[in-house]
Amino acid sequence: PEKLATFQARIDAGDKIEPKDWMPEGYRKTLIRQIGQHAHSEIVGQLPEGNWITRAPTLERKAILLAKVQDEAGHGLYLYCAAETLGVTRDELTEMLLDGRMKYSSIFNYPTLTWADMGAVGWLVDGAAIMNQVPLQRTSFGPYARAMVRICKEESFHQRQGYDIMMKMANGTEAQKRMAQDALNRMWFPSLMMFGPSDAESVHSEQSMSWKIKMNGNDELRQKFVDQTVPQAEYLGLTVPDPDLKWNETKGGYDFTGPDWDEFFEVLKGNGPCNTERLAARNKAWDDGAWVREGLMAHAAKKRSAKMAAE
Amino acid sequence: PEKLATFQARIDAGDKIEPKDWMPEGYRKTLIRQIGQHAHSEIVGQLPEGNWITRAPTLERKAILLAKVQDEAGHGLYLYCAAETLGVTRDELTEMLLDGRMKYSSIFNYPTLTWADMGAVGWLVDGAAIMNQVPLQRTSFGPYARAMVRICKEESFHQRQGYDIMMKMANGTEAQKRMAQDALNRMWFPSLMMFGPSDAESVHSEQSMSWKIKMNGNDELRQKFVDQTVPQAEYLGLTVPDPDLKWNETKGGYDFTGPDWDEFFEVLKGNGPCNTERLAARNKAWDDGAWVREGLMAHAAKKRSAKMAAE
Amino acid sequence: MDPYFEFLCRMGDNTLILGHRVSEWCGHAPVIEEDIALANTALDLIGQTQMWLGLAAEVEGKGRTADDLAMLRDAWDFRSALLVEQPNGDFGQTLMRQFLFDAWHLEMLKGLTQSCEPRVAEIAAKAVKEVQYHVERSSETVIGLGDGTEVSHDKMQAALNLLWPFAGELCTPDAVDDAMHAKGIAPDLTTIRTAYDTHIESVMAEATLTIPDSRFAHKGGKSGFQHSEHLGHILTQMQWLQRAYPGATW
Amino acid sequence: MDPYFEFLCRMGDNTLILGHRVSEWCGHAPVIEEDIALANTALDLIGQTQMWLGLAAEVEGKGRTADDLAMLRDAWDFRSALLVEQPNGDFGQTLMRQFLFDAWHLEMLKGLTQSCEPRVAEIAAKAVKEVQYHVERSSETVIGLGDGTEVSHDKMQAALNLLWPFAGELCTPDAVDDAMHAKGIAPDLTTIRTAYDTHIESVMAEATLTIPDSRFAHKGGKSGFQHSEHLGHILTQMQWLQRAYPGATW
Repeated sequence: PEKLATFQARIDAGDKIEPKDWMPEGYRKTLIRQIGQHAHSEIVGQLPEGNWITRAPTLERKAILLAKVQDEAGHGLYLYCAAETLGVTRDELTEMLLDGRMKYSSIFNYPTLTWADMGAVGWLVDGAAIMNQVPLQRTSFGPYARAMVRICKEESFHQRQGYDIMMKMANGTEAQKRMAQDALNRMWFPSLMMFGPSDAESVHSEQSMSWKIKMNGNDELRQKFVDQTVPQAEYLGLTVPDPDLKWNETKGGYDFTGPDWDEFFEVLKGNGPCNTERLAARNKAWDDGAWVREGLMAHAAKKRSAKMAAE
Repeated sequence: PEKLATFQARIDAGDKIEPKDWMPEGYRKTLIRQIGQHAHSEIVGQLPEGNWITRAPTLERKAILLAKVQDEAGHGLYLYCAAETLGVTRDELTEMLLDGRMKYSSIFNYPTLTWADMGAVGWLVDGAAIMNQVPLQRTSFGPYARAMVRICKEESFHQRQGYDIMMKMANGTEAQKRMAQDALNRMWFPSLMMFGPSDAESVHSEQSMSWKIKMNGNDELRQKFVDQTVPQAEYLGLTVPDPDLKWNETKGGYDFTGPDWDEFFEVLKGNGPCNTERLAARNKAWDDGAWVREGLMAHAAKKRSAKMAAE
Repeated sequence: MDPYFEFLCRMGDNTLILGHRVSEWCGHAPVIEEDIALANTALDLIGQTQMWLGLAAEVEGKGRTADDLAMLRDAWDFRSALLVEQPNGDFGQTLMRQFLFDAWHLEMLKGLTQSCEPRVAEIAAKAVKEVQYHVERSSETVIGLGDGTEVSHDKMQAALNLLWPFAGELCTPDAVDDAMHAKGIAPDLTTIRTAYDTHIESVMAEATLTIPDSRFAHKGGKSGFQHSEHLGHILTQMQWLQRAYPGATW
Repeated sequence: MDPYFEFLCRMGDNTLILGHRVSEWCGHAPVIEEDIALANTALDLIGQTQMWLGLAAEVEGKGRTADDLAMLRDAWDFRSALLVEQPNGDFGQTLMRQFLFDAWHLEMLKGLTQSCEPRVAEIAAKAVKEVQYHVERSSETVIGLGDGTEVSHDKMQAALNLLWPFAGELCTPDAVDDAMHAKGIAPDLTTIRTAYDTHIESVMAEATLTIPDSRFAHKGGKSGFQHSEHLGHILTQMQWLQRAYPGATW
């Protein structure tokens, strides 16, 4: 309990906790879950965008999308490394993803159906992610905070690229405009879900806030996202698919319809449009890759022993 | 030897040999090889055309192509049945195809690269096949001759459909004309190969002729094919890719360049453009289907024993 | 949005997309008899597509043809159910998908033979004979493989588990279905569901397969709101030539 | 037929098609590091495509762009070698294909840095650095898997057997190659073949893999006479959007 008080005092003072520092088990567990889920989200998040790489409309767009998906894999890698400092291996985390014990962001259980989705994912999904992640650059756990700094920089680049795609579509042919609107129609509510359930119903929140693992309330961030995004949609000439959306002068923000939380919980339960496919794809990649990982390890072992014999 | 003389006399008299009749081992073996290869050709022949079913340009063309490929599987089935009357099972023949002991027509080792190939396959490949097969309706082995009657009827229907595709292409846009010419350029010499090497170099021919398993010489049929096909190409406004092609008044037929027999023998050896893929596709179909065949057999056995128990 | 046009697109897009999927098997089936049967099923479905989309194009009255609808719409304008868009998987999965569709298709077509629209009734009368045969074959195969070896049983159970959440969409009425029923063009989907459930239950019982204990049903295919990612890939193949050579005659 | 244009298309189509193939792996590699590396390779190849096809379009002088060449030619106008069109297969097959290509690509680009055409030399100088890295990676992986477990060794040997007949086309000169060499634009392919063979032999020896005892080489890709059936399927995906929405800006 004394240790605990010192620990909390350090956090309150804005110190960073480093891997070798003492930390409560709950702090460690919560962080492993949170960082792990975040890492898994980056990895699974390759799939919906990867779906359009081979169909990108120009060489330039193909290159940009490839670079983006590559960045996502890179983010996954940093985050697994950050999680590993807490005493869990990447393989352990991976297995928990693959057998469903750990989750990833529910947004990646939605399909990408047109090229405009590549715009909408960048604009809305990365937009929402940044909104969640920017405060985490100040999170109390050092490796996580540092990973977030790097990730946020790249994510905001991705978001601008996504918005640029939307601009081209919204200023394009009739079909392109329709495509852009259709993407917004499908992605809007799932993006709002990315902030999680209303604070009232959110578990773990209070403790996480005091540990500075979670920096803001879900509703607060969701409001901020809506306030930022609606004018962007207007600028694109697109209509946010919420007839009740309107500016509220008093609160200085928009009133808006919340997402369908039943749908959200169905997606969490595995009933999203693409849960099965996403997990199947990752499981297949892992299973099909087993001989590769084993082969490369065997070769590395041979080289090590040859080197030792030579010394 | 007496039996042999009677046998040959029956053949010379135009009798049909039936499965239960006595026949020389060589006759049986040659027929198994020939009918088996023919059956395999129908089965493997599904693949190059199957390659374009999902890309057929109209619903009508898709339906016609599906019907054609279905007919080919049907031909394979009759022919395996005809071969089975000679005391070999379909599974034995299939295994010999799959491990390379038995061949199929070398033409199916060429790729289908544009929609015009669906026309050219029908026009040239089915055309050459018919030229080979029409005389076989009079072959000495009853089940084979009867299978040929049915097959030839359908093949000539396919050939007309193929020619119809070529007509549409040749009378179509510039791109379609170019597509049609490109298909003829690629398919012409492989079609000439379908009649086999020059008679001078052909093995087994003489015995097969006297047994009426083979009815005509390779060169004779090839000449007939060229004489029939060149005017059809002219009618389409296409150029046969043979600069030395010209009408020879004296012989009443065309002089033409023979195919590249080195290429032919490479294809037979397995070095055609698609040999590996075709065999891999058939092997995969067979291997992947094992559990299905076993499952259905197990179910049939359960039903039989349930029925017996009930009786 | 004209619900009658929507409805006809649903019928035709289902047969088009399923026909495409089934045709992917050509030359790759476990035995020749199955190659023939699958090609035959695909052929029937494409033939039905010509009738449904042909009527849809007429009803729309914008001078489009069945081929235009098949070859020149993008994914969002398709009205195929999610079930028929699902990949073939192994042979068992293909046949399970086929049975789950055929059983619905049969009941639907039976109902449509009573349509107040004579053209609809006529198409249904023609199609129902073919589909009667499809469902016989697919149910026999599901039973044979379900009640076959342990391996085949497990594969069929996995296929059922995978595809079950896509079956519900076919029988869940929405505004279009309600409008069609109200006008006497199409039967009541809730009635169809009863017959469908009974049929599925009896076949699965014989196949010794367990229907998942969930009524959760994916949606978004027949409304067009949210198709599967698969549909777009199907279209890249299916529409290639028409897109690459616009206006050509084939 | 302008051999210079043909030659530039060969360079650009090889990188385009191989880049496409490699990009199919995104999100499906055996470990994250490989996901990153494969995406990086694809990215380099697409970047090189922009340069080669950009120059090809300029040389052609018909107002086409690199994107037009990539997105609006049909298969017969492509000049990619058969090797790069081959399917990914498993990870080992993909890396074997990559190594067989990279080893040629490196020698070719080294030669092209000496081109009398400054634009060609410039592109080659840029690309050669990237490809130096590609070949390091692919040869290391081929060695690691060839000399790994028995399973990985057998898979790599199967991959080599499968792909070997497609390697020869890269080094077999034809009229276009001869013209390019004569003009001092490109190196002599027979010289490249010597360096290529040496490189392949040393890597395969280290990988404990046996090079098939046959010099048989498929041809028809780089001449465009007879591509593989795979190319057409690649194009249905790659060109989909440009074909479906002609003239749109993305």
